[in-house]
Parts: sequence; structure tokens; C-alpha cells
Amino acid sequence: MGDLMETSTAIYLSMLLPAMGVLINMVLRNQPDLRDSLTFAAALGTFLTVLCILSNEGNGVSETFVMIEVLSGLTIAFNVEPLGLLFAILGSGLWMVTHIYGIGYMRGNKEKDHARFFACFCFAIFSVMGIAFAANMFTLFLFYEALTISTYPLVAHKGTTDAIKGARTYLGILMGTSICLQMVAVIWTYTLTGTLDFTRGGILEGHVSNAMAAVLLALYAFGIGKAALMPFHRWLPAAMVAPTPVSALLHAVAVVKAGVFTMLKVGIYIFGIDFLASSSASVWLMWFAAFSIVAASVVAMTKDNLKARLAYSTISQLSYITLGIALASSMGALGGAMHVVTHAMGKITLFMCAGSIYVATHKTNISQMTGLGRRMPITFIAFFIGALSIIGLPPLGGSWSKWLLIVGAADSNELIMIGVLLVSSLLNVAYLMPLVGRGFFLSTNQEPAKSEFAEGPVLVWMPPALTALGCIILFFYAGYIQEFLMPIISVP
Amino acid sequence: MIYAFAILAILIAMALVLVRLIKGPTLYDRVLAVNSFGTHTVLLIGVVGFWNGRPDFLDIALLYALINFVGTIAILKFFRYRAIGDVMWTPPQQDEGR
Amino acid sequence: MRLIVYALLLGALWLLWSGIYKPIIISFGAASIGLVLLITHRMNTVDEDKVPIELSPIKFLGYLIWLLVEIAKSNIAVTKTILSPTMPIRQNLFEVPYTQRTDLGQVIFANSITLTPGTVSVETETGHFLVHAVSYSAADMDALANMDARVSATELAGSS
Amino acid sequence: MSNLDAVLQILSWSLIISGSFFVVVGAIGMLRFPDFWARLHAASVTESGGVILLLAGMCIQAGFTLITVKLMIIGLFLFITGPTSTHAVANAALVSGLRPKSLSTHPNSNGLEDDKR
Amino acid sequence: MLVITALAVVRTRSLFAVVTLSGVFSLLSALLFITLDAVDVAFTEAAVGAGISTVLMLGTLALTSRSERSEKKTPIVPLLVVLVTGAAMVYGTLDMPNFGSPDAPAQTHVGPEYFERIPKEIDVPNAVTAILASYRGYDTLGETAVVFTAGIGVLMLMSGLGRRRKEDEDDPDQEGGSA
Amino acid sequence: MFEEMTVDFILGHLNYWFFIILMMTGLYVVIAKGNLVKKIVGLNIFQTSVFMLYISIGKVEGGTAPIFPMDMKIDPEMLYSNPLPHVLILTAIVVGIATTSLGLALIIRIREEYHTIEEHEIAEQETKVSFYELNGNQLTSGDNS
Amino acid sequence: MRHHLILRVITKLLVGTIFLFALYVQFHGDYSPGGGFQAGVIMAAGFIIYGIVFTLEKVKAVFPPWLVHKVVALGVLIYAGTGIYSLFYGYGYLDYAVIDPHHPVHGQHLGILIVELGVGVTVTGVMVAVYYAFAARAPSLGDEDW
Amino acid sequence: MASAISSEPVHHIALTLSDQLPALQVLIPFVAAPLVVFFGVRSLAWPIAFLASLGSLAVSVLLLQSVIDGSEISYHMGGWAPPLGIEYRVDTANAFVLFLISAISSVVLAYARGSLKAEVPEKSHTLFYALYLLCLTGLLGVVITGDAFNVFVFLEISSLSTYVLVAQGSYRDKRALTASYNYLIMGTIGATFFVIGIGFLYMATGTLNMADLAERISEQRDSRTIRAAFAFIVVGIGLKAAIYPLHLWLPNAYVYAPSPVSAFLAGTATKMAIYVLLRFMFTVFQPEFLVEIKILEAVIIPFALIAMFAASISAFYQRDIKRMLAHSSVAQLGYMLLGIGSFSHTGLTATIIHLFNHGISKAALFMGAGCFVFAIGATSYDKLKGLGKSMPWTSAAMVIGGMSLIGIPGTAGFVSKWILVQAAFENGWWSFAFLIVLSSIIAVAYVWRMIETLYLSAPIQGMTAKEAPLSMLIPLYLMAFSTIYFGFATDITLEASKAAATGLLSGSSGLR
Ligand code: NA
Ligand code: NA
Repeated sequence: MGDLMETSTAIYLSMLLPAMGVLINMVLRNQPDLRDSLTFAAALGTFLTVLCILSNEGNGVSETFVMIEVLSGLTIAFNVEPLGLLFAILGSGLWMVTHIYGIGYMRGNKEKDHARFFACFCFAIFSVMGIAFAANMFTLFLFYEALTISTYPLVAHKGTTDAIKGARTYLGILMGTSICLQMVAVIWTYTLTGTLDFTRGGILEGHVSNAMAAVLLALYAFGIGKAALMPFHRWLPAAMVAPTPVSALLHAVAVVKAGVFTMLKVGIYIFGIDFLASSSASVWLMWFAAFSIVAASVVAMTKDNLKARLAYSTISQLSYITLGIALASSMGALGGAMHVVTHAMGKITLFMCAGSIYVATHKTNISQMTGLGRRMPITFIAFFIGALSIIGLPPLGGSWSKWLLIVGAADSNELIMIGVLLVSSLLNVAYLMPLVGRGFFLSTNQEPAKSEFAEGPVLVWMPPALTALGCIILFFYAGYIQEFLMPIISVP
Repeated sequence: MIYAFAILAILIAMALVLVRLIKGPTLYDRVLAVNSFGTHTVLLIGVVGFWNGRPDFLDIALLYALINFVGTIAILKFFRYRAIGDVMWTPPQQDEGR
Repeated sequence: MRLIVYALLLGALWLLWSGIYKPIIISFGAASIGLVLLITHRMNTVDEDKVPIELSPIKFLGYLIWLLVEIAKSNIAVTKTILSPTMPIRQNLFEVPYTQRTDLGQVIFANSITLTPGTVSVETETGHFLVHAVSYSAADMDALANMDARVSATELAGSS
Repeated sequence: MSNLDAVLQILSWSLIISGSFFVVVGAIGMLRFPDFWARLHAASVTESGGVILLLAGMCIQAGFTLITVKLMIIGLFLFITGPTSTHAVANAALVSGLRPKSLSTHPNSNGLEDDKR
Repeated sequence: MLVITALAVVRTRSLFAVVTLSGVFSLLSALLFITLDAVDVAFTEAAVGAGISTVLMLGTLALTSRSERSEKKTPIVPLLVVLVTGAAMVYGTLDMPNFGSPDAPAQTHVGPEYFERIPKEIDVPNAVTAILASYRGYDTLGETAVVFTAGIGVLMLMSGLGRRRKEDEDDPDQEGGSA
Repeated sequence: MFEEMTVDFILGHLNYWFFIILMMTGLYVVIAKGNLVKKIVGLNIFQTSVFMLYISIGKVEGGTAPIFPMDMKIDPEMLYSNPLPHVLILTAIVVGIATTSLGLALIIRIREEYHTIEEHEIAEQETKVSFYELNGNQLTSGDNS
Repeated sequence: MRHHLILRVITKLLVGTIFLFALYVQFHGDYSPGGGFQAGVIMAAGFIIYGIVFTLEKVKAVFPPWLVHKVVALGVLIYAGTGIYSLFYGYGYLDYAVIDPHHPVHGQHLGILIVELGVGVTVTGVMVAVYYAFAARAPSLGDEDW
Repeated sequence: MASAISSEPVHHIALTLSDQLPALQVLIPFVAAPLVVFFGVRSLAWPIAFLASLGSLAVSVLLLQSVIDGSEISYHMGGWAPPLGIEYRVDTANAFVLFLISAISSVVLAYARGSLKAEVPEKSHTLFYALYLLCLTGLLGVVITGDAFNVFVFLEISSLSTYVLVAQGSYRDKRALTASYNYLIMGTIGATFFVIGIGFLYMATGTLNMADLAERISEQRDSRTIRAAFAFIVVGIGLKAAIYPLHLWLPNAYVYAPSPVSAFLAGTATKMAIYVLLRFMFTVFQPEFLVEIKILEAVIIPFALIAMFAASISAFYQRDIKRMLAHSSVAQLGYMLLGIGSFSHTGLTATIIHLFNHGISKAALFMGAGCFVFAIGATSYDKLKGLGKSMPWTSAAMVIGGMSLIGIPGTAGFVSKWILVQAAFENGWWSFAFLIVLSSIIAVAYVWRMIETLYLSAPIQGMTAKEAPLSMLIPLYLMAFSTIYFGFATDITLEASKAAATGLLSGSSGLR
């Protein structure tokens, strides 16, 4: 297939379409059907555009397209490389899914202010595209902040006091870390090396001592608040006050993925895996990530609220990716990159199931959901499949990424980390399976014996079912993904 | 020489008047003192001009005499009628007094 | 007529005070006089007071000389009062009738009273002034009547 | 003619000295006199005696120049405005009710001494 | 005498006295200017400082109040500020040339040059006017603008009607006095 | 520093210090006193003393006022005082009066609104206004929320 | 007989002289101490004393407020306008040589006179305007406060 | 207008229009002001003012274009060469500030047309615009001049008109009068200190021209008189620039003034003062002097840091938008001072570009606040609840401005903050870099409070708020969008700031 359109055009188009989505939602605020379908069209268009890019570039690296030079030597520039392209595909694809889900949820739950909701959603996707295609850390930082700002109204959407408080925590931590730590790290990097371009092999080698590299890495790691590395993780549970499509977006599609994506980009293209290994700058990060993995899982077990449990699960899973980088081995990095995809698929399933349960029954706590599985079989089965993927069992996609991470740990001679990963899987079982069990196998006295089919509206149970299928499909295509991602770790 | 003596005299007089200005006790004492001070100033300007050997500064003396006059009248107008430009106050009949 | 006399007077003042007789300055002087006349004319139109000057210049000069002598005498008298250890003050507030016809004449009288230390004209009323004296003696009334007559004498005869 | 000059010098000096004397006397009176009404007169000593003598002395020093003219004009101005100011102050005091501390009686007084303030 | 006047201003409570003292201060400074050979300045100071300024302040007093009613505040902070500032100034004077010295930088640079050039270029006896209106005429234009600004500023601030006594029923200071 | 304190030095600088004392008195009045009019008077004293300092810079020993003879025949032996400070101070005096008149106009308006010209009384009134501004709404709308 | 006889008569006699003195100071600024500012103040003093003695309404009839406002602006315009005249002919702003290019010194002298006139005009206007503003306010104090 | 009419006298070369630009910069508003008063017609007042402001803007653009390459223009007033005459000296530093001042003036004037009617009665409008023009004249005059005393004169023109303009807020709130009075007292003390400083300088050097002063000061750097002069000048200007703790007049003045006045002042007045500080510190006293007296470490930097934090924290505790913005301005001035304190090319670039960026951001924010005043007559948070719904455009503009205050990427504020942190790094000041970003967090707090109030609070019952009219919204959005524009298209601002910094750091270029 020849080039349908220039890569540069495609990149800009992939951002323009979500931006237009914002406009559509603002202008057509009072015509819900037209508005929502046009937005879906924009989502579809974005996905197709990204596919075009895929066909143009494959897993190679494109040239850099500079949009504007803001400060001397600092430009807003975009390019295509495998990791970013993967993220873009993920984002635009899952946008379509979550959009449909969002329509159903909002209408089903009779939420207010749909137009504002979807407008911010579009803006968030716009930011995600910018992050995905950013060619240098400056551009990435710009869109990173835009993402924070555009998701704030989503978190605060319900407008209740709790929602406002939660949104405040969300913003406070994310913006606090990004301004105080990440920005400092970026400027420091620029001062040291004179550039911020993402380069294979990293740009820091030779410009900074090993000790300083560790400090710099710390600034980045804690500064990328969206990666929810403990102790800057509290924003995630706080954001649970948001409507579920937002949670879906946050936990699967956009925010956290942007966080770990950034972590990966920094690790691979700013520091460089080899430099990380040779300087041992990331050893401490390994231990922090490990702690985060285990601690978050433990906390998850204590939460009765389903969304809260899932939130802590996400924290734990994100730290997998951070660990992947911190292992300073190619397999580890690869595992982390792949986990981006597999976790996304799995988690989005779990969240949409939670939302489906809420729309149908208005229940939020696991203890309330006894026997629900029999009445909402599709949802619970989808949940079960998603949980398996998270736990990391074949034939679900999650098993591949976990396997790569274990190999990566072995490569770096970090046997303890292998142990951590395995323990974590057990803990995953401990906090995910109870819902399935309770839903299908337990019953309460109060409940009538009849098993009505009580699923929510179609638009609400269909998407999670689809993504659950996706988890299964991923298992079989994981190999392709691994191959696709190979260039990021191979030395040029 | 002789001017120095005159200057000294006028300065002493001014100092004495200044004391009266500070002491008061009534408003009118102070107004009188100010007016007198002004007259002294006019004289002093004249004498100092002569002393310096450049007596063509008498313009300033005339200016000050003018300012002194206008100022005194303004002060009185203020404090008798408490505002400039009010309709002219007519006193109550003299037999009643105040 | 009056205007021209006034203009000439102003001109004399200008020239006397100035000391510079270049043409440019003289022309400025003329312009200034013109402006002053304009403004004073407006002032005359605006209020009902006109101050007719109906004095005989020569007699006035004579009066002035007499006044100077009086001033000298009263100065010495008051100085004595100031410097004497007991300060013999006998204040009094009394009326003094005047006989001048014109406003200006009355003013000259009143001011002359004030000019001579020892007496101050305090209030002007119809037909008389209120005068304050610092060391009053019976002779003062006569002295004042004398002054009054002399001032009236300087006025030109004319209708009231 | 030096004789005339000497005479004029001495004359002017004496005028200036006596003028200064009156100036100081007036100021002393301002301080010494017991109440406002008396002080009025002390001030007018300076105003009349002091001014005239000092200016006259300076006129002689200056000779027949423009300066003398200026001095005379200043003197004339003070002559006119001085008593006017004094009168105005006295008038204001009277109207506001200030009265002399002690009044002697006289047939022509209009009974004001009964009003004490 | 200047110092006495200034100190008296600090202590006196009667505002009328304060204002007249201010007038006296201006007057004395005008005299000082004359002794320092600054006649134009003395002229202006006499007219402006002693005349206009005093009259305006009296007008203000007539419209406001007659005496000061301050509370007892500790004067520590102001005293400190004043001492520090004064000390800084004294420090600055230590390297200054003596009073009246003819080879001070101020006298040897631009000053004499004016004297050389004025007869040739402007030919006006009053050097101050020559500099004021020609060499530094732009400053004077600015100064005129300042006067203009103050004029229309006062107009803007005071153009409303002042309260007439009779209308002012609820003013506690008000007395039904006649105008 | 004290080595240079010869008599000549002290005499030559006495005038500066004298003016500084005046300045500080004026400044003290502005800062310390609470009556608005007195502050303006203090400001005037402060400024006028600064002018005196400037003018004394221009004075030359044995000099005279910088006005040439009418015929512009300048005697080369004649010492004139420096006219530049005079020019600056003329400007400054006028600026000062402009400021004073604006300040007084403001005081009159303040008196009309606040019925006082003492700083502490004004501050009391303003605190009350601010208080009502912030809490008045709660008082009135308390029943609504 | 009206009161304030003395004041009224004397004031009437003197105002003309005061104005003349003001104009004298204005135009002799080149030769002796003086100039625009001082002249303006004296001029205003003349109006002020007239206003004090003869009431505000009367002096406003002589020098109406609308005229005062125009005069205030006019002075500045004269001064700035002289500079613009210089600009117009390609000289630096306020370069008086433009007035008489053949005799620059004479031009200087003329220029100085014109700008000082502008200054005097504005200062007169402003002082009178300020006086009108202050005088027009009726006092809000009762007698007892005195 | 002008042309090359040559005339006989020997040494005169006719000046062209472009030569006359420096004079015209100040003249256009200068002449417009008395014209407004002279005509006295209310309907002419605004058009004359607006046209004059636009003219001034045009001239400033032309000037900036000709000096941005680092050259300097010298204009002799009255045809007299300095140091005898007064000189206007234009280089990149002041051309840039001239551009800022006239640009903000024009936009705010456009805005004032609608806004003023709600805050000041119509009868005062003519004089209002005249005073506004005078304020503009003063600001421009201070910035463009090369003579130290001339600075004082035009400073007072702008100050006096400002005092009156602030007092015009008394129609809404009588506290404007005391605010104006306090401003007058403090401002005059500051100006007098400045004059004292100039006097000391004159005593020591005998000249008033800045370039000449620079030469002479460099010959006697350890003179105590010179040092005292420096102290007085810095304190005097510091009062005008609202450097902590000399900023006490600012909050009240900005809060109670009419909204166009607050917007204009917030964008220009303190910036002009910072410019004067820069000019005196670097061109007149020159960098070597600064190093000798260690002023930067001892005074500038500590006070900068204090301002950044103390003022940001107090901004957070305010319950009124305008007051919050005013305290925020004091904090932002701290950033500018820190840039000066870093004494490097990057640092000065940061200061100058922040001068510009903060100017436009704050002007936009105050204009937005004025829209609130127009709609509901108040700016306190408890009255602004929920207005994000009924006044969406105004609120959105406030959000944009707020982003710029925080320094979110994509806004002008981000650019200046980046350069400032960069400057800190270049000097090896890790802790300062952190302090800068830390204070930005406090900015997040107080901006977010505003956002929460507007968007996430329930509106007050019975409050009917209509969006502000187009005549106010369009200028507001012009300013708000320029905040975003200059966050991306930094070529003009960056080039100008860099050239200005180079010029300043190289000291004085001497008499022409
Ligand atoms: Na007598
Ligand atoms: Na000047």
C-alpha cells in the first residue's frame, strides 16, 4: 500500500480531529445525537489516521516535524517511533470504545453537562496524541500538562463537595509534581546537554555523573506523577469520584498510560537503557517500584469499594512498568512497554464492568454484589477475563508482559524482583477473584431466587465484553507487538 | 556692616514673633503673628539684597508683601466664614453682641 | 477718561519698575496694560462698586506729610508703652464719626487711624467707625476729629 | 562732594538703625502685651515706624536709581495693605466675639464693655 | 529657626498652627534661598510655598477639622526608619565636597559650560531662565504638564457638589449654623 | 573614617547635616503622625529641605546669583553660583505644590466620606466595612444555604 | 453702608496693579528673577483676592469656569505647540532656532518668551481652577467644631 | 508631515519623520491630553484618546524595529546636545517596554469604552480620558529618556494622574480615596528619595545625563556619596515598583481603582519602575559597581525570594479576586528581581521577558475582573460563585490568564518561568530553582481557588448575571489570546529581551 497521506499531515490530523471534537461538543451542545455521533466519527477518523501512520512508518522512526520554535533550541516537534505509535493506536482505539461507553453511561445514569464532559474528553485525547507523537521532552511536557488540565473538569464533573475535594487532590498532586519536579528535571537536562530531543541511546551519557544521574532520575520518576509511583499515588484513588467513563479513560486509556509512557520515553530515549545499567542510577527506583507494587496490592485487598480496589490495582500495575525501566535491561523495558497495552486492555475491561454494575444496580461495594453474577453474567464474565489478564495467566495478554518482565529481571540478576512479580500475581488473585466468586457462587438470604437478566443498557455492557475479547486476542498477537517494539531497545 | 546689624535686628524680631505664633493662644494672635512675620520678611529681603550688593531682587520683596496681604485676608475669610466664597456674612445687630 | 488716566498710571508703574527700555519690552508692557484694563473693566461691570477717585492730588500730598508726622509721634508714644516696666494699657472701644463723602475718603481716614500706632479701626458702620485704642485718653477724640477734617479737606467738592 | 556723602551716609545709617530699633520694639510688644487687642498695636509699630525708617534709609543708600523707585513702591504698597490687614484681623476678632481684657469707660463707648468674654 | 519651626510642627496639635508654621517654614526657606544666591527659587518658593500652599491648606482645614486627634502610637518604627535614612544620608555626605567649594564636580563640569554658552547662544541675562526654558526646556514642559495634571485632577476630585449645610441632616458634626 | 573629621571638614559639611536633620523631621511627621493634613505638611517640609540641600550644592563661595548684567558684559572675574540646581529645584517646587494640592483635595473628599481625617479612625471604619462585606452576606443568606 | 468697606475699596484699587505686576514678572523673566510660574501665581492671587472680598460668584462672572478650563489646556498647548512647530520644519523638538533661522540667538529669545507665556497661562488657569474648586465646597463643619 | 526643508544656518540638517520618532512617541499622548480638555466635548474624548494611544503604539513598533539589532538612537531635545541638554536614548530595553506600555494602553482603552460606564459617572469621562493620556505620557516619558532628572518629572506626571485615576473608584467604594491618599504619600516619599539620590549623584559628578553619569561614576566607584546615591535611588524606585516590603500601597490601589485603571496600571506602572531600576543599575552604575557593593546577593535576591513567597501566600488567603491579583503581582515582581539577581544574560532576559509576559497576563486578568464588576458589581469570591455558567467567556479568559500566572506550558508565563529556572541552573543555584517552582505551586493554589469558585460552586440564588458586552470582551480576548500567542511565538519577545539583556550587561555606551 502506498502512502495515503504524508506522515506529517497524519500526525497533525490525528491531533486536529480530537480538537475539532472539542468544538463539536461546544457548538452542538444542545443536539445530543448529532453531537455524539460526530464525535464518534472524529474518534474513528483519528484511529484511521493513526493506522495510516502505521502503514507509512511501520516500526521505524520517522523524521522530525517541527511545528514552532518556542525558545532557542526548544521546539514543538513531532515524530513517529514504535513506542509512541503503539500508544497512539491504543489511545485512539480505546477512545472509540470509551466514547460509546460514555454515551451509554451518561444517558443511562442521567448525568448532567454531557457536552462539557465530552468536550474535555476530546481535549484529553488531543493531549494524548500530542504526548504519543512528541519528538522531544519539551513537547511532551507541554501536552502532559494539557492532559492534567483537561482531565480536571472530568474528575470534578459531579460537582459535589466530594468531587471537588477529590479533584483538588488530583490536580494538586499531578500539577505539584509536574511543576516542582518534572519541570526542574527537564530544565536541568536541557542545561546539561543543550537538547531535549528523544534519541535512541539517550542523551545524558557523558554529561552527568552517576550520582547526579540518580538524582535526575528521581526528579523524573516522582515528577511524572501520572505514573502513580508511591508516595505520589494518592491522586488516583481520589479521582474515583469521577464518573466511570472517566475512570476508564484515566486508568486505561489516557492518564496513567501517559504517565508510564513518559516514564518509558525518559528511560529509553533520555537516559538510555545502557546508561541506566552502567550508572546504576535506577537501582533505587527498582526498590521503590517493588515496594509500590506490593504495598498497593495489599491496600487493594482492604478496599470494599470496587473502584477503589481497582484504583490501587492500577497503582500496583503501573509500578510494574516503572520496574521494567528500572531493571535497566532490554527485556525489562520491552516488558514494560508491552504491559502498557495489556494492562490497558485488562483494566479498561474491569472498569467498564464496574460501571456497568453501577448503571444497572447502583451498587458500588463488593460486599453488596453477592450473587449479582447470575443476573449480570456478561458483565461478570468479562470481569473474570479481565482479571485473569491482570493476574497474568495465559491465554490472556497480560501473561506475555509479565513473562517479559520476569526475563528482564533475570537479565539484570535481580532475582528478588522476580519474587516480587510472582508474589504480586498472587496478591492480584487475592483482590480480584473475590468479586467473581461472590458474584457467581455466593448467595444471600435476602435475594429472591429468580435470576432475571438484569444487565444495563447495551451501550454499557457491550464495550467491556469487547475489550475482554481483546484481552484474549492480545495473547495471540503479543508476538507481533513484541517484534514491533524491538527497535526501541536495539542499539542503532 | 550696618546691614548686618539691621539683619540681626530683624531676625531677632522674627524669632520673637515666631514665639508668639507658636504660643497663640487665640487664632487671631497667630494670624497677626503671621502677618507681622511677613512684613519682617519683606524688610529682610530688602536689607539682605543690599547686604549682598545685589539689590535688584526687590521684586521678591514686593511679591512677598502681596502674598502676605492676600494670605492674611484669605485666612481671615476662612476662619470667619469657614469657607471661601460664601455669601458675605452679615453680623447680627451690634446691640445683641454674641 | 478715567480709563486713560488709569492706563497712564499703569504705564508709569511699568516703566518705573522695569528699567529696561527695549522696544520689545515696551510693547509687552502695552499689551499687558491692555489685558489689565480688560480684566478690570469686566470687574467693574460685574459688581456695583465703583471707586470714584475724587481727590485733589496736591492737598492729598500735604495730608500725607502731616500723616507722617503723626505716625512718628504715635510710634514714640506706643514704644514708651511697650518698653516701660508697667505697660500702662487702658484699652477702649469707641465710636468715631466720619465726615467724608466718598468711599475712598472714608477708607483713607480709617486707614490713617490704623496707620498711627495706638489706634485701630475695627469696624465700619454707617456714619461712624468703631475704633480701639491701647492707651486711651480723652485727647484722642480730638486728635481723631482733626484727622477726619483733614481727610475731608482733600476731597474734591461734588455731589454726594 | 564728600561732605554731602558723609552726611547722607550718616543719615541713612541712623534711619536704618532707628528703623531696626522700632522693628525690634514692635516684636517685643508682641510678646509682652497681655492680650490680642494690645498686640495689634505693637504690630503696627513695626508696620509703620519700622518700615518707613528702614526703607527711607535704604533709599538714601541707593541714591537716585531705579532701586529707590522700587523701594518707594514697596513702601507705598505696605502703606496701603498694612493697615488694611490689621483692620481685617481686628474686624474678624471683633465679629467672633473676642473682647479686650479690660476696658476703660468713656462717654462715647457704646456699652460694649458690659460684654465680657 | 527653621529647625524650631519644623519641630513645632511635630508637636503642635492645633492644625491651624501647623499650617501657619508650614507657611513660616516656606518663608524662612525662601530667605535661605536668597542667601544661597538662588533668587529665582526664592521667588517661586515664596509665591508657591508660602502663598498658595498655605492658602490651600487653610481651605482644607476649613472644610475638615481644626485639630489633631491622634491616638498614642509608639513612634519606635518611624524613628528607626528616620534614623536609618538620616544615617544613610550622612554617610553619603562624607565624600562630598565642602560647602561652597569652587572645584566641586558640580561646579566644574556642566555649570561653567552653561556660563560660556549662554551669552553666545541665547543672550539672556537670567541664566536660570535660559537653562529652564531652552537647554532644559523639555523638563519645563513636563513641569507644566504636572501643573496641568494637578489642575484637572483637583477638578475631577472636587467637581461634585459639596454638601450644603441645610441638606446635611445626619452629619453628627453638623450644627444648624447659618452660613 | 574619623581621621578626616577636621574642623574644616565639619564646618564645610555642617550645612548638609543641618538640612538632613530638617529632612528627617519632615519624614518623621509623614510616617509617624496620623492626621492626614499633618502628613502633607510633613511631606512639604521633607521636600523643601531636600531643595535646600540641592541649592547648597550650587553655591560657590564668594559667588552671587546667576543673573548677568543687563548688557551681557560679563566680568570674567565674577563668580556666579551654579544655575543648574536652581533650575531643577524650580521644577521640583512646582511638582511639590501639585502633589500637595491633590493630596489636600483627597483629604477633603475623605473627610466628606468618613467624617474624620485621623488615620486610626479611618482604619476603624474601613475594618468595619470590610467585615460587613465579608460576613454580611452570610448573615443575610444564612437561611438560604 | 456695607461692611468691609476698607477691604472692598482697597482691593478694587489694587487688583489692577497686581495683574500688572504679574505680567511684569512674566515678561521680565529673562532679565531678573521671574518667569512663567511666578507670574501665574501672582495673576491667580489677583483673582483670588477679588474672589475672597467680592464673593465667588462675582469672580466667576469675570473669569468664568469654562474659560478657566480652556485656559488651563491652552497653556500646555502653546508650549507643546512651539515644539511641534520646530518639528514641522525639520528641527529637533523645541529647537527655537526654527523661529528665526537667520538669527538663531534671537530665535532663542523669542522661543523662551513664548514658552514662558504658555507656562504662565497654564499656571494662572490651574491656580484659579483650584481656588474655584476649593471655594465651591460648602463646609461640613458646625460652629462648635471651631 | 515633516520633510527635508533645508535652511540657511550653518549647522542644521533637517530631520525626517523617522528621526523624530523618539519625540513623537511621547508627544502624541502629551498633546492629546490638553486637546481633550480644550475641546471639552465628551464624545470626542474617547476617540482622541484611543487614536493617540494607537499612534503611540505605531511609533513604538517602528522604534523597536530599528533598534532590535542592538543599535541605539539618540535624540536631542531642543537641539541641544547632552550633557547640557536633555537627551532621549532608545535602545532595545526601553523600546520593548515602550511597546508593552502602548500596546496595553490601547487595548485597555478599547475596553474602557464599555467598562467605564459601569464604574464612573459620565460627567467625569472627559477628564478621565485626559488623565489617562497623561498617565500614558508619563510612563512613556520615563522609559524613553536618557536624563536622570527628566525621569523624575515624567514619573510625577504619571504618578499624579494615577492618584486621581485610582480615586475615581470612589463612586463604587469610598475606600478608593484612602487608597489613593496612601499611594500619594508613599509615592511622593519614593519620588523624593529618588530626587535625593539624583542630587547626590549630581554632587559627585556634576551631570544629569545617564551616559555621562555612567562615565563619571566609573571613575569613583568607591565614593560614599555614589553609594548613598545608589541606595536612595533603589529605595525610591523600589517604592514605585512595589518591591516587598515597600509594596503596601499596591493592593488597595489596584482593588479600589476602576477596572480599566487597574488593568492599565497592573500591566504597566510597576513594569516601568523595574525598567528604571534596570537602567540605573546596569547602564548608569554599571555591572562592575554592582559587583563591588554586593548589592545583589545582599539585598535583591533575599527580597526577591521573600516577595515570591510571602506575597503568593497572602494572595492565597484573599477573598476577593482583585486583591488576589494584586498580591500576585507583588509575587511576580519577585521573579523579575530574581532574574536581576542572577546577574547573567539568561537572568536578565528572564526579567525582561517576564516584564512583558506578566504585563499582558495581568492586564487581561484585571480586565476580566472588570467584566465581573460590570455584570454583578462585585469581585469577591462569595459573589462570584458559579459565574462560569452565566459568564462563560469572561470566566474562560480568566482561566487563560490564570494559567499564564502559574506558568502552564503554552502560555507566556511559562516561557519566562522556564528561562528563569534556566538562569538559576546556569548559576548552579539548585535551591533557587526549587524555590521558583515551589512558589508556582502556591500560584496554582490561588488560581485554582478562583477556578473552583467560578465553575464548581453553586451560583447564588437570585443572582442574574449577563455576560459582558462585546466591546469589553473583544479587547479582553485580544489580551488573553496574546498571552497564548506569546507563549508559542516567542521570536519577537525573546529576541527583544535578549538584545536588551546584552545591551544592559554591556553597561553604558557613552555620550553621543
Ligand atoms: Na494704629
Ligand atoms: Na527643569
